[in-house]
Amino acid sequence: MELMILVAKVIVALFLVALHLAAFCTWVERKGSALIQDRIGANRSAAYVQTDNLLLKPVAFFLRIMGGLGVINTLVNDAVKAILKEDFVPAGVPKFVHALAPFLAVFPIFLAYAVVPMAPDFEAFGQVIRLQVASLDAGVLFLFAMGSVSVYGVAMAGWSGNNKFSLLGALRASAQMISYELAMGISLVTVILVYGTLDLYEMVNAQGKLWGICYQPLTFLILFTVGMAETKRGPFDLPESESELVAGYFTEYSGMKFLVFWLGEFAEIGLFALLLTILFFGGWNIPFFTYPSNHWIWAIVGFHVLLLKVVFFCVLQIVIRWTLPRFRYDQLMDLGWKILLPLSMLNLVFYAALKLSGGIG
Amino acid sequence: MSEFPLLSSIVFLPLVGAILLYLFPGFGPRQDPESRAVRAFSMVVTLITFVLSLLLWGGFNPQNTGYQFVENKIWLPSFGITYHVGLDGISLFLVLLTTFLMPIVVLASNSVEKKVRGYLASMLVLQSAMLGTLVALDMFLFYIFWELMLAPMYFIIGVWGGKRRIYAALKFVLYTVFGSVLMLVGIFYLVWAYYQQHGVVTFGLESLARFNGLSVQEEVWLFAAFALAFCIKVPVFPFHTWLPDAHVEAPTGGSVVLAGVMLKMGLYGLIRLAYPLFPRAAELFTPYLAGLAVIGVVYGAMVAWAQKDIKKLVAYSSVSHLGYCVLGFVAFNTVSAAGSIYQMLNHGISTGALFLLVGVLYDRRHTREISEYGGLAARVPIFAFLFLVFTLSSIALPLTNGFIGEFLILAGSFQELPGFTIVAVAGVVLGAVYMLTLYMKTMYGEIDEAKNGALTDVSMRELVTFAPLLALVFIMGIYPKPFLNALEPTIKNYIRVVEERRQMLKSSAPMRTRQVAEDQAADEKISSVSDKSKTALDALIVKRSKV
Amino acid sequence: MNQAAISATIWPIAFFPLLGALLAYVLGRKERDWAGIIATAASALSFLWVVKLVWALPEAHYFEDQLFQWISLADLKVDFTFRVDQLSAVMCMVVTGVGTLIHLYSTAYMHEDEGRHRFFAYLNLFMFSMLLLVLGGNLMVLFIGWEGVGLCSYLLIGFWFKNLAYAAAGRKAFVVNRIGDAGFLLGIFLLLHLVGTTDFVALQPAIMSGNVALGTDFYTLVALCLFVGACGKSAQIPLFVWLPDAMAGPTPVSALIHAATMVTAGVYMLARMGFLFVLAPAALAVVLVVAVATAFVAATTALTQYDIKKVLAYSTVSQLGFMFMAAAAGAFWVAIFHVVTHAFFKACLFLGAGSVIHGCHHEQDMRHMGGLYKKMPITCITYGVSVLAIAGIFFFSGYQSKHAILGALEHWHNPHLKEWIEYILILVKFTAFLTAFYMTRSFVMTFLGEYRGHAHPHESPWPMTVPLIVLAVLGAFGGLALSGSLGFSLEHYLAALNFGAAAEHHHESIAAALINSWTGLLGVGLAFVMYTQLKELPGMFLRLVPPLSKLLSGKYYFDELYGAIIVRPLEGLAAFLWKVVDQGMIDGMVNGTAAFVDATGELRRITQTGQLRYYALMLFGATVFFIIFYYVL
Amino acid sequence: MVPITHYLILALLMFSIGVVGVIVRRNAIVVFMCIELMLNSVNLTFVAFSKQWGNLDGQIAVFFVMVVAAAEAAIGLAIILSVFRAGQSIETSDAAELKF
Amino acid sequence: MAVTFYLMAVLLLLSAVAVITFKNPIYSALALVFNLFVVAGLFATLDAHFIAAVQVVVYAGAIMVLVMFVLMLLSAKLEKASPFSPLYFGAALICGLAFAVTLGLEFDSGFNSAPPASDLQGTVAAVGKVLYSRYVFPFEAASLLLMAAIAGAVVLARRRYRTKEL
Repeated sequence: MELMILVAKVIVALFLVALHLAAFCTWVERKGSALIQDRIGANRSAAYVQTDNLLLKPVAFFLRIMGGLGVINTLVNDAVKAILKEDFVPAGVPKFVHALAPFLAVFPIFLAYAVVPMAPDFEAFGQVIRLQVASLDAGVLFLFAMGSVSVYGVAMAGWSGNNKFSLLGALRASAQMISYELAMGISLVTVILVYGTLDLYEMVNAQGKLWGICYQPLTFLILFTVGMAETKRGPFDLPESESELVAGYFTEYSGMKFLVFWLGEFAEIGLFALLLTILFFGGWNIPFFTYPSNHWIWAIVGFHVLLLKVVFFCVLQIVIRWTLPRFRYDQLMDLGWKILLPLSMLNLVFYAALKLSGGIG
Repeated sequence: MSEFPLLSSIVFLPLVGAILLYLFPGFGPRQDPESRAVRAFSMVVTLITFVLSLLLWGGFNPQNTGYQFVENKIWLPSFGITYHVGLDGISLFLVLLTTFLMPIVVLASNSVEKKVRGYLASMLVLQSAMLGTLVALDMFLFYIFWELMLAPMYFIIGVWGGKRRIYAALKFVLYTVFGSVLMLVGIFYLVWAYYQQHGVVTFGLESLARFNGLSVQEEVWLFAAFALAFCIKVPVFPFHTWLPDAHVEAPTGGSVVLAGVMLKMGLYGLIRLAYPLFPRAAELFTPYLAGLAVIGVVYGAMVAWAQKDIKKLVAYSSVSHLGYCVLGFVAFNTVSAAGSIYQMLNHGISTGALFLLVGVLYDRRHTREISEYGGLAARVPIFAFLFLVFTLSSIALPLTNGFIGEFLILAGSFQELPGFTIVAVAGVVLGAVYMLTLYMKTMYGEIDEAKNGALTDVSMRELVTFAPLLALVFIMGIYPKPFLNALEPTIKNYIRVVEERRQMLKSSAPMRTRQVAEDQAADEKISSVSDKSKTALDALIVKRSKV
Repeated sequence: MNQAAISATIWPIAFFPLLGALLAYVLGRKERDWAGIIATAASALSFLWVVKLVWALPEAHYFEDQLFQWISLADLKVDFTFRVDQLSAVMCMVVTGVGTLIHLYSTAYMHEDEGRHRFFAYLNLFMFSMLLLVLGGNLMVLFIGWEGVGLCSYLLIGFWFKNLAYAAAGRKAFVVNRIGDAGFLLGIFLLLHLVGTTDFVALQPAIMSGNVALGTDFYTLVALCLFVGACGKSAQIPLFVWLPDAMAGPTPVSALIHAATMVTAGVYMLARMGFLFVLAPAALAVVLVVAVATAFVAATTALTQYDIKKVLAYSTVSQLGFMFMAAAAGAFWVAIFHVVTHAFFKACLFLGAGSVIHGCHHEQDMRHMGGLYKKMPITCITYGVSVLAIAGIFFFSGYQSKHAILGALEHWHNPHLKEWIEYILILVKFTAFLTAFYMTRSFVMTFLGEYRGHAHPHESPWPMTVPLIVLAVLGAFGGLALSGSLGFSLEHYLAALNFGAAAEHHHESIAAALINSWTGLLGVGLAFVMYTQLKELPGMFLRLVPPLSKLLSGKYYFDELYGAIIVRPLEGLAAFLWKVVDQGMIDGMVNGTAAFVDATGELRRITQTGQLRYYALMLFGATVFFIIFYYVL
Repeated sequence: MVPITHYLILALLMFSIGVVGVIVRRNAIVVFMCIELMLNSVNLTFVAFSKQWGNLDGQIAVFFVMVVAAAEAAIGLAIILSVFRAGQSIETSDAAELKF
Repeated sequence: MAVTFYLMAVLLLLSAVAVITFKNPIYSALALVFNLFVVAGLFATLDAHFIAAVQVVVYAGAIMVLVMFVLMLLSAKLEKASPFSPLYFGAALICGLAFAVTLGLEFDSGFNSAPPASDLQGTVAAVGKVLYSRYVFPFEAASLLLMAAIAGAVVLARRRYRTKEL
């Protein structure tokens, strides 16, 4: 029974949330960018699906709609293409590392999903179930650890490409991630300080009355910015800046391995959205509404409320990505070291003082 | 205690001066400020120090046999270390000698051409260290100043010295440090022993000098450790070979300070520390010290005779003269001890002046070989006159200062150690031999026009340098009374105290024996507990030395 | 000195020459001729002051002038005191009187010398020191003068310092004197140690009262120590070698310092400390032996010398021996008597020699002289008178003093040497004969016969001849004047010097006196005959016994002997100590230690590979080793 | 429950491996990493003992070890970089001269 | 529980050996990262959760990233392969074995009498409490150390513009 529940949790976290989020993000990326750039975007796949079978007609219609919206393209075409494509490995690279890198890039991200609570506790099968794969009491720390570990994939990918572009990309990536990790760590400490717990579930519960964003907007801003940088996206995509480094650290990747990077990146977007939601936007909480019981219905409701918020943040990130121009590298570093780090420190001191004076908590 | 800290201001004024010297505005970041300004400033500092030290003499009460101008401040209380300074008749004159010589040294620094600022700063630091050593009444303070003397001297020899300056500087430092490290061990042992008995950690000289818990054997070892440090500094006969090298290589001012003051520190240490602390051991060591001193007298004179380098000759003459001083002190008699201190002053003046004279020659001819000179008396009569006077002072002609010191030493020590004294009297003859030989070979004979024809006589500045020394030679030779009057009560009291302590220690059994036995028992207990204590690892653990 | 003290102003006596020395040097640098005038004036003033004091000196009293306390420490107290008693008075008279004459003489003698301001400054400084010596109220002040005269002697011998040999002679004089001084110092220490004072007034009763329960051995020891000092100063065997060399100085210096005054300081000191010496008969016996030996050796050496000053120098040494003989016999007044007469005639002789040298353009070899009586009559006559005086011919002063010496020796009552005194007397008489002989020889060679030189001798100017005449007169009649014949008896004047040994005094007839001076007459006559008539005879004598002649002309090879057994071994030892002991052994050990550390450092440097992993291995290996050692073994 | 001895022996083995690595390897960075191995083995013993004796001091020690390791990494790597810049090598055997 | 430990132990040792045997330092670094994760796991088995997390964050997340960074920065230029030195290898092996065996035996016998493991939980709160009370001074010192390290690293690694290298 226990095992069953665990497997179910994993399925929910990994497939229902992570993969779906990744897929959704991909779609938004494709179609949304087209929208932003005032072009049509992917709309050809399944656009001409016709069937004579009446029974299948609605399906075909649905497929056409989906194709027109670019969903088919994103979900099927790209995947099939990637899977079928030759797995090209450049000459003279350490094959093992080359193969390992994408998975190392993705693995911590998905692992991180394990500690994120997705819904309010509910009763089923005669016990209270928390929709959280691993209920660590130091969940934030785990998240942080995983975030910092994900550098390895990038670094190894860049190095094993045996390509100057990829190496440079990897170097940029690792430097960037380490730099921003500092501000992230300190901001997380601020959050922990404010809520007085490391448990994400507790944090969500703490926001039952008032969302965190209301009394720690600066922390949110910092974490949001850092999150963008950690995902190496948006204006922070120096490691893969196509105009300079072809494709940065995954220049030498193609096919399935490329897809895995792709997936990981979007999973990371989702993860950050999830994190921000949980830390600042009350998780599954709805303003002025308290879940009346721990019936499983309410869990489903809560789950979807959460997802809604997460989707909003995913879209927000993608919109920013397609809106803002890329930083210069020194600007990137300046922002990390000279603005965000001191700012987060001051922020920490401020909240610590507040806490000491009894202003919060 | 609340009055003006005269002694501290004298000690630290030169140090402050040295620091200020480095704040002197220069021309550009790295250049020396104009050397005249630097010299003038140093001159002012040393002169103020001298004037202040004259105040010391003025305020000194010779009838008070204790320490005067005492300042006692807690410094490092957890180690019982205090900033304790004071002055008695013995140190008074050595302080005066130091402050008196320094303006002269500064005045003679004109021959230093490179890095004048550094040179003078070193000199000022050196002065502070020497003065500090002379007035320190805390063993730790004493040791700090004692070691502080080395660094500036090292630089003075090593930077502004002659051709083999590095060798000489290194030799000087290694020699001296070798001795003083042993002394440091001795100090710590003494403090430890004191702590064992009284349960108080103190480095205070006055407390330790009343400590009576040492066995004779301990005293002997400690005395040996102290005496070695001091004997090297003096230097007493077999430890003297650093001296000629250091003197020859040092610049003129360095030699003057070295001979004038630093050598005295050794004997001063013997007087201030070794004898009062270990009176029984001192008595046991007296024949050896006296023997070495007498050997030093004769040996130094003989070797000086054989020298071909003027400075080396004067350096060896220092060995001989300091031999007298040591003899006078170890004879331990009011007359001889006073003579010994008097002779230290004399030696500072006359040998200092001789080094200055050699410096004058060296500035002009850049050689110190005796054979390079000859017949100078005809060319530079005033120089020859000065040289003659200081030579005579050095060989103790009556009515010069040298005679008083030498006479007192010999007359006094004759009463205690007649045998040694008779040998030492031979030094009187030998002194005349080597000094007059030097004088003859440099000043008399036909002048070599090619070499020395262009020599100029002493300049006005040099004359001003020598004038005070010249005056003192005669003042101290003709009317030594003010000096001796100030010295006498202190020395009488000093000798009385040491003798009484010696008697007291001899009559009482060492009180620490019980303690020592307990320690030994404890040690044995520890060693029997562990089976593995017989291993080499155990040997690594430094065992508490068993007495 | 159980006499009464009278306070008086004595210091100007010494002060005038000191001031003169300073002025002569300072002003003389500007104008050379002033130096001589100033110095002579200073000396003359000093002399006048002495005369004034001596005139006023009552019998059995002494003048005292306590200037200041020189050294005062614990029980060691030394006052800077001047005293004028009869002994000092006599010495002062001689020093300042003869000194003034010689100053006067020098103004002419040195008038061409560039450095005469120095010369006169030194000369006055010497006067100052000598006066300190004789005026000093205790041994310490005496010692100041004692060393001071040594210094001035050194400076004046090396006056012509451009000649390194002269300078070396000065150094030799100083060093040999210093050896004596060392002995003197030891004597002072002994006295200080056992009696506690060096003041003569306090010392004499302390010693003579016998309160110092130390016995004869102590007196002997002190006396011998002091005598060593006297030997050095007064050129007695074995320390006499410096005096002949001292002739390197200008001749007036020889006259003043090395004949009339300084060399007699030893005799003065003996007389001063006579109360001590009479208690130490053994020491007196030593003094006698040394004195006789010195007198004889010097006299024989003088026989073969050709340098006129050397002859005089050896004669001085010999005469000093005579003085010490008197002292040894306990007849201190006799010694002083001879000091005085000797000062007269020897100064005259030296000045005469100086006049000759001056006249012959610095020729000193008698073989290049001769026949000067025509050219320099005054010099010749004064010299001749002095020769007769020194030869001891009756009524010249030398006779009086020498006769007194012989008389004193005949009354030798010292338990030591009692059985030898007869033979000693014979030797002394023979020496007296030799004295007459060689002095006549020098006179004859210089003034008689034909001129053998190449210069153009001329009589000296008046400042030189006047002192000669004065001194010759004194030399001729001084002895008689002092011996009581004219109402003034030096013996009575110096009665304080009679320490129980009352010398028998008897007036003698002229005939007896002439007979008594037979040794002198014989010597003079023999020499006169030999060097004027039988000119081959001296050479024949010398050829008869070649070793003897060689020994004599080689001056008994004292210099060579000292060189071989003392100076050169010491030089060698010095070089050995420096090169071998100091540089080789001591410094060798020090540098050896350094080299050893260096070498072992080099050795261990091999292990310092700079390889990190090597260090790590060593570190770890050692750790493992100790762990195994600790846990396993 | 696993006995503490096993943790200790594990740490010991890891430490030995680290030491061997330090000795055998010449690449400065690898040496550095071997040192990290050793540090970690010690950390392991700290934590093991902490658990054994119910005392958090061991974990605190680990914390400080990590701080030191971090500082060491920063400085050590900077040194390695400058060594490399000077000698174009990070072989420890090439840096045996102590000066460049 | 025991199985986890032994599994981890084997992984730990294997990765440790890998660190010192891989020729390519990048592989060594990767092996070390893995090793560090295993150590973190071992910490977790000892209920030191906070330390485990910090182990990952600091060691794996920061230190090793730095190492990798430097390795990658230099790797292009690191062509020289270290020649194998059997002497050092042998000596080191012997020493290592002796060390391990001796101390292992000693540990084996030495800690049998150790008390049973406590139920100490190394939670953030527990560690924090100790850290900020008893160890607050060392903690501050550690911060100073880090500060110095940062400054030192910057100074050391900065390219020298002023003094041109000779």
